[in-house]
Amino acid sequence: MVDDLLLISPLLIVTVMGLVSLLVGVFAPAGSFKGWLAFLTSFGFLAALGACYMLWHETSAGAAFSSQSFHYSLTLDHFGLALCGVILLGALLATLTAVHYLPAQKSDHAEYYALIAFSALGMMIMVMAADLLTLFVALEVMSISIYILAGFKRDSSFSTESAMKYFILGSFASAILLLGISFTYGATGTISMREIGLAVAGGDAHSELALFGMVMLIVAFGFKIAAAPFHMWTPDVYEGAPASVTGFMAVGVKAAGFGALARLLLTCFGAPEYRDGSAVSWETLIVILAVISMCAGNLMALAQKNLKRMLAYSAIAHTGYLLMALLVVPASSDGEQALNALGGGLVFYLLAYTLANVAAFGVAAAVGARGVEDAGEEAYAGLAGRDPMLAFALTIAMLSLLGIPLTAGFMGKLTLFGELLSSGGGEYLWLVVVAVVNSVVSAYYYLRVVMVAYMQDESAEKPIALLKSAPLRVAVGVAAILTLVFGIMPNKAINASTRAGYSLVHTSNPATYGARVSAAKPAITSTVEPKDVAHR
Amino acid sequence: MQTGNAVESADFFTHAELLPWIVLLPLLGAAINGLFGKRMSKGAVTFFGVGSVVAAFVLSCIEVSRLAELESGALASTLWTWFSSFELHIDIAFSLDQLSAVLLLVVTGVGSLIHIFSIGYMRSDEGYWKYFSYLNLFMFSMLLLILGKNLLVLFVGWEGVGLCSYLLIGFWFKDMPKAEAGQKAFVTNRVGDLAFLIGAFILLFYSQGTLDFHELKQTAASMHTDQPVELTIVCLLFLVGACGKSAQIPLYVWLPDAMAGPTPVSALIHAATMVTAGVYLMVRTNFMFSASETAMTVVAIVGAATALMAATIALVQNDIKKVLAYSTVSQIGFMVAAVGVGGYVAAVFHLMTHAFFKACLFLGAGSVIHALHHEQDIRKMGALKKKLKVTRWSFLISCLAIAGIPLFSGFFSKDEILFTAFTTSHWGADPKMYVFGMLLLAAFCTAFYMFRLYFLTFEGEYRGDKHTWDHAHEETVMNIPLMVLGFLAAAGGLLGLPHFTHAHFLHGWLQPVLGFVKGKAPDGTPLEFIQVGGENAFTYVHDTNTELMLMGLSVLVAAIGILLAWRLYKRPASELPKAPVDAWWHRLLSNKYYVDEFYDATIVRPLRGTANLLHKVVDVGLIDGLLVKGPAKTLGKIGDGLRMFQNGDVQAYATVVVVGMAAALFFIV
Amino acid sequence: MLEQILFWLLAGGAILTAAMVVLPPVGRNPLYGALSLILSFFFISGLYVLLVAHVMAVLQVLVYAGAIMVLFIFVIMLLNLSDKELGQSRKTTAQFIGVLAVSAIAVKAIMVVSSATGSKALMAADAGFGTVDGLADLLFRQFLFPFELVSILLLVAVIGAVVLAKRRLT
Amino acid sequence: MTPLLASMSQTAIPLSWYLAVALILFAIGTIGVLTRRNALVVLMSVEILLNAVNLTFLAFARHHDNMDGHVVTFFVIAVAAAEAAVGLALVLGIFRHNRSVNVDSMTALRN
Repeated sequence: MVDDLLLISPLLIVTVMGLVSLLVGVFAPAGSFKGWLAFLTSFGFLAALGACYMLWHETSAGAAFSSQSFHYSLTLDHFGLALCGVILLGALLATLTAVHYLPAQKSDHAEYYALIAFSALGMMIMVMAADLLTLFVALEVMSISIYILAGFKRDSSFSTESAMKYFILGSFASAILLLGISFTYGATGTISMREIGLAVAGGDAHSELALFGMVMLIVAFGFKIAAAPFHMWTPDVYEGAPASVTGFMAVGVKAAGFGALARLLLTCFGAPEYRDGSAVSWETLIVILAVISMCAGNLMALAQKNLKRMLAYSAIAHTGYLLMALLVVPASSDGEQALNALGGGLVFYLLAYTLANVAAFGVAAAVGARGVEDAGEEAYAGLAGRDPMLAFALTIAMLSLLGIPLTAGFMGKLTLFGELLSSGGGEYLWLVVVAVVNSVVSAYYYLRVVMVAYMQDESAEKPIALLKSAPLRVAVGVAAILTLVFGIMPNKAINASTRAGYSLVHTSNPATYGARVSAAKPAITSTVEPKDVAHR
Repeated sequence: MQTGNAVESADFFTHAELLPWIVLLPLLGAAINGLFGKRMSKGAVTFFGVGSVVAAFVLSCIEVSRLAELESGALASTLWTWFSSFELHIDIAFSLDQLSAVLLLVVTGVGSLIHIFSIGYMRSDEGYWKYFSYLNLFMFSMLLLILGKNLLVLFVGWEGVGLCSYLLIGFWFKDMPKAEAGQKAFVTNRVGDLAFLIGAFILLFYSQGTLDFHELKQTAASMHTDQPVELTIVCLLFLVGACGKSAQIPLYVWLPDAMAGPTPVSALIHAATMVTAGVYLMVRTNFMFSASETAMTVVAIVGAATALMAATIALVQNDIKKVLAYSTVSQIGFMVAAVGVGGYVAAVFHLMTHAFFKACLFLGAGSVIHALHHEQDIRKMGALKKKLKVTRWSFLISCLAIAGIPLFSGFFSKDEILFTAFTTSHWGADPKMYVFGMLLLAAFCTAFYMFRLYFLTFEGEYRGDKHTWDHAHEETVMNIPLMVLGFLAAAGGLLGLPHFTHAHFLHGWLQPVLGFVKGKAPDGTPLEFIQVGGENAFTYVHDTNTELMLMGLSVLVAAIGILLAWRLYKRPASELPKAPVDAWWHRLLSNKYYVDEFYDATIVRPLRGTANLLHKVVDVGLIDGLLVKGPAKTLGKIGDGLRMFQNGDVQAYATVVVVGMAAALFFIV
Repeated sequence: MLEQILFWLLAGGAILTAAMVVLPPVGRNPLYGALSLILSFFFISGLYVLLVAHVMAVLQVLVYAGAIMVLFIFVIMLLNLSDKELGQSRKTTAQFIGVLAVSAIAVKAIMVVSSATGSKALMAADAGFGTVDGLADLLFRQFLFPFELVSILLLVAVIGAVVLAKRRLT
Repeated sequence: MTPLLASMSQTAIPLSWYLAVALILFAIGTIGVLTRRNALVVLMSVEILLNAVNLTFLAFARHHDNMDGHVVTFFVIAVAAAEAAVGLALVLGIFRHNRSVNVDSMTALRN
């Protein structure tokens, strides 16, 4: 039992941090402990990151859960751990951003930190979930926490409205997700992902019913990851929510949604006839969603004047790029073949995306903390003169999102597109071309922000007071520096992502996963070592 | 497949420790000035900004002399593995071979001079530190581009110089049109980069995971036999990339607009270094171009057409920098055409001499503009030879060089291009003659418009206002670079004396990279041919008589051009010929063949129109009008213009989700 | 026969009362809608009984009808909306298209499920099916982890209600 | 098990009938979400959706003779309670700002 708890230690640490925050919030006198609380929570996230790091080294890439207690519900593999790392990083930086932002917004309540912790918990479980029920509950933990965080600025009608919109559409999407789970359950008689995969691959499932469920699941996750045409909530919610929350929402929800969607599709519907069979295939659907998302996101972003709203459309465009990563992972993977093309691009791209967005929203928080958040881009005019460091970080973030070399974003795109080309035998060359053309178009709106920050003079009549916050600067600075580091020396991170991709291929393949046995017996540990993917 | 190459690479390359420092020093300078420059004195900013580049030049000289001592191979230095996973292995690595050595010396040398010139030109500017920081950042990117051992490092530099040129054009000024010029430059460049990237991806697909230039030679050889079509596609995509960076048809439109930046920047980026990056790329991958006849043909035609077109536009421009800008486009067209006819050495030679005389011309223009308080219209200049002596002489020397007057550098390099185009065995006689003819005509135009510029600026009488004239003067710190560049513009041609002298130094120097082998044809005439491509190798014949005849022809053409300009423009102000503004040809030329308008009509406006249509139809129309307000109000709503996609109605959003879901369901199930 | 009659009564009742929530005449006043919804929940719990899901039927009445709907009615009473604040219902093309798409999906789904499961009647349930024993066994063994997780979820909901609904602290 | 309940479990009603009822309920709920302007009614429509899904889960559970569906239903009820609490709190928040719970009033965020 102790072993089991060790295996979920990142989850436990985050949960405990959330509970401690709540208790401190209740018993501490108003306004006295909030700063400490943020550091305590950050420390918790750091500890959880450390736990993830240790587990990473303890886990062989192909290992399933090697103990009894939770093996039905969780899959502990490198893929899940890597995404947990990304999520925790996002949560950590979002927490630091909030330390002085919340007081400036007059919303300094201890519950903020608890909710960040709990939503991070939900996200982490989402990417580890091994059955659809756990996945659903984790998704609800995440979503409900985020709904509340979006409306955290109670005094702002924008914030409340964004929360309400997110809530209505989100709970509708949850219902669609449930219907999808239900149809999948109906087609296969089980809610364990692996058994669904076996039934689907073995032809035991009713295919129309399973396909119906599959489409519903894709729609529901498409909503969470903001894939067009299920993206409509994104701009309104991103704009209305407090900037520190939006930053976390943009990166965490996306990482969790993509992680869960990738695992779900590959484990449950990895069988060739569901994947890239003639007409019925999720690959086709993903390709369509990817193209619509990147085109719609980029086109709409061109017209935006508000940084947060622009980043929302940018998030939609990046969903399009990220969806391409799902096409990379090979349908059947036995050892060598899998090495040619893995889903490592997904993990690395999410990492790059997380860092850039945290930096960008951090700057948005600093600029908007004094209540001009809803103003347009003129609020950023002359930022370079007012605060060169923030302007520099914003520039790095924009260049990374744009995909300029020597930033992590460039390496992310390179990995992603390179993998896609080498996996499909050139089949998806056209998609890569579409994506590259889109990233060229995106230069317009990303660079405009940089230009406004550097070129224009600050508007004279409305001088904006920047938020002076050391933790925020640390968060933004760390994100910007890491963006550069992962752009200049990305090899280790890319290798780790490749390992993560490998483990996803391995654990999601019913045949290589190691038999999942009936309730009475303990699970069998699968300890297939992968070939060292890092070196040729 | 990696191991064989790796062993060979290890043998081929000699380790060089100083190489990374050549690249890193300017980066260091940029970082110091960028981070602390605001608080440092101008002297300190100058020290780091200029010193780092000069130091890089010194290091370059040391390394190039080491390279010269090597018996074979090249210098290389690997910093760290950038990227190594599944099929791909890419290092952050630099290499210095004979080709990059030429560019390295040109870039660091001319770069140093322009940095020194900038001390004077930018002295009174409040953004002094920012300027040097960007300029150093540019040098860093350019050096990455030149020294990159593989295509990806080159691409980093490639993107970097584009970004820096954007920064230098756009950040400098507080008004929007100039910023938009920067954006136009950047986006046009991005179109080229896009083609380059796609080409690199295709190449990667066939090269088994390497992008190292040394190893790509095998790829090119195998693709020549197995995938000739793909090879041609890659070459053409690289050509588009080069067109973006080197301002060739159809992507040249950004360069004249880029003149909005400070003049030393125009000299450095838009004349001497960045714009030649496309030529460098094609020469660097010469083994691929040589193996694809189609690609070569397209390259030659693009180059020659650009050379002629830009030269004709330059005939009627009145802004001193615009003339030089179109002249640059035209001269790079010469280089590209040289690549297209297989004259890689000629291309590199002209690239070098052009860097000298064009940098000198731009700096001279800068000196004039500086002296006249930012007056750029040559109609308001004249007689400046009395005030700006050093400028005048260096400008005159450069004009003679670019016009192709014997013994000046441009004469030798331009002549070699013409000679190569005339004698190449690469294609049949007819198309070859078109290329040759276009280049010759362009050479005539060049001589004419350059001397028109010279006479209007420095001779005749002064046509501007008196006050400015009284204050016009030169500065020493700006004169030194002018003198050095003027000397180089005059003497640079000695590196490549005509072939009949058998003293073409550059030819021998570049031989290890460009793979020329000297030999004799069956009938005894000396040949030179390129190895790559086996039976596709092409020759050009050395015939002293032909060479001398061509020289005579081009001197004649240049002389006529100069004399014509002299007759027309060396006159008092009242007798200057009136521009025939109503003539159709004048309108065509002064409107630059309406290319900007053409792009506006075919690309920019449709794109903007699509975006607006999306707003009007999808946003306002479909969602707001059709879906929410009911069809009756739709039409009235469309006029509202920029009301956008999202109308804030959460239930309309939900409807989109449901409709999307229905579409997906009916599509899949 | 008895089952069939029961089924039709319960199913018809559930659909009718649910429709009354959504259709304007009754649902226009949210209070009537809520009452109608409670009725619908009772009918649905009857269907649960037919499906041999007795525990769920009980929970349905206890939690849904007993707790959740009471919360709804609380809020409705608290807001005490006047007729004017209820707003006019309006027809838009969006609604029309949405209803069309929903109907299409529903028809398609019904076709799929009927072809998937046929008209074959359900087999007799095993002994122990639907009992508290069976449910508890699953909940505390196989689904222990999500069970624990749901406690976090409820905690989050409590926090959320407090954070969002209470008046300013300071 | 009482005889009455036992006789009920011998039902002769096909699975698809239950599913059809559930899907009709789901459609009704969706229409409610899409068309009703009162945020409270929209929330109630979401409850209908969840009930419809529960019905399908129980029907499938009965079909497969496998109680996983019951467990899911159990959790869905818990989740519904949580969602209702948060949703109603948000409605109160919206009412505080707008003096209305009308969906139409929530259009401050738009392009």
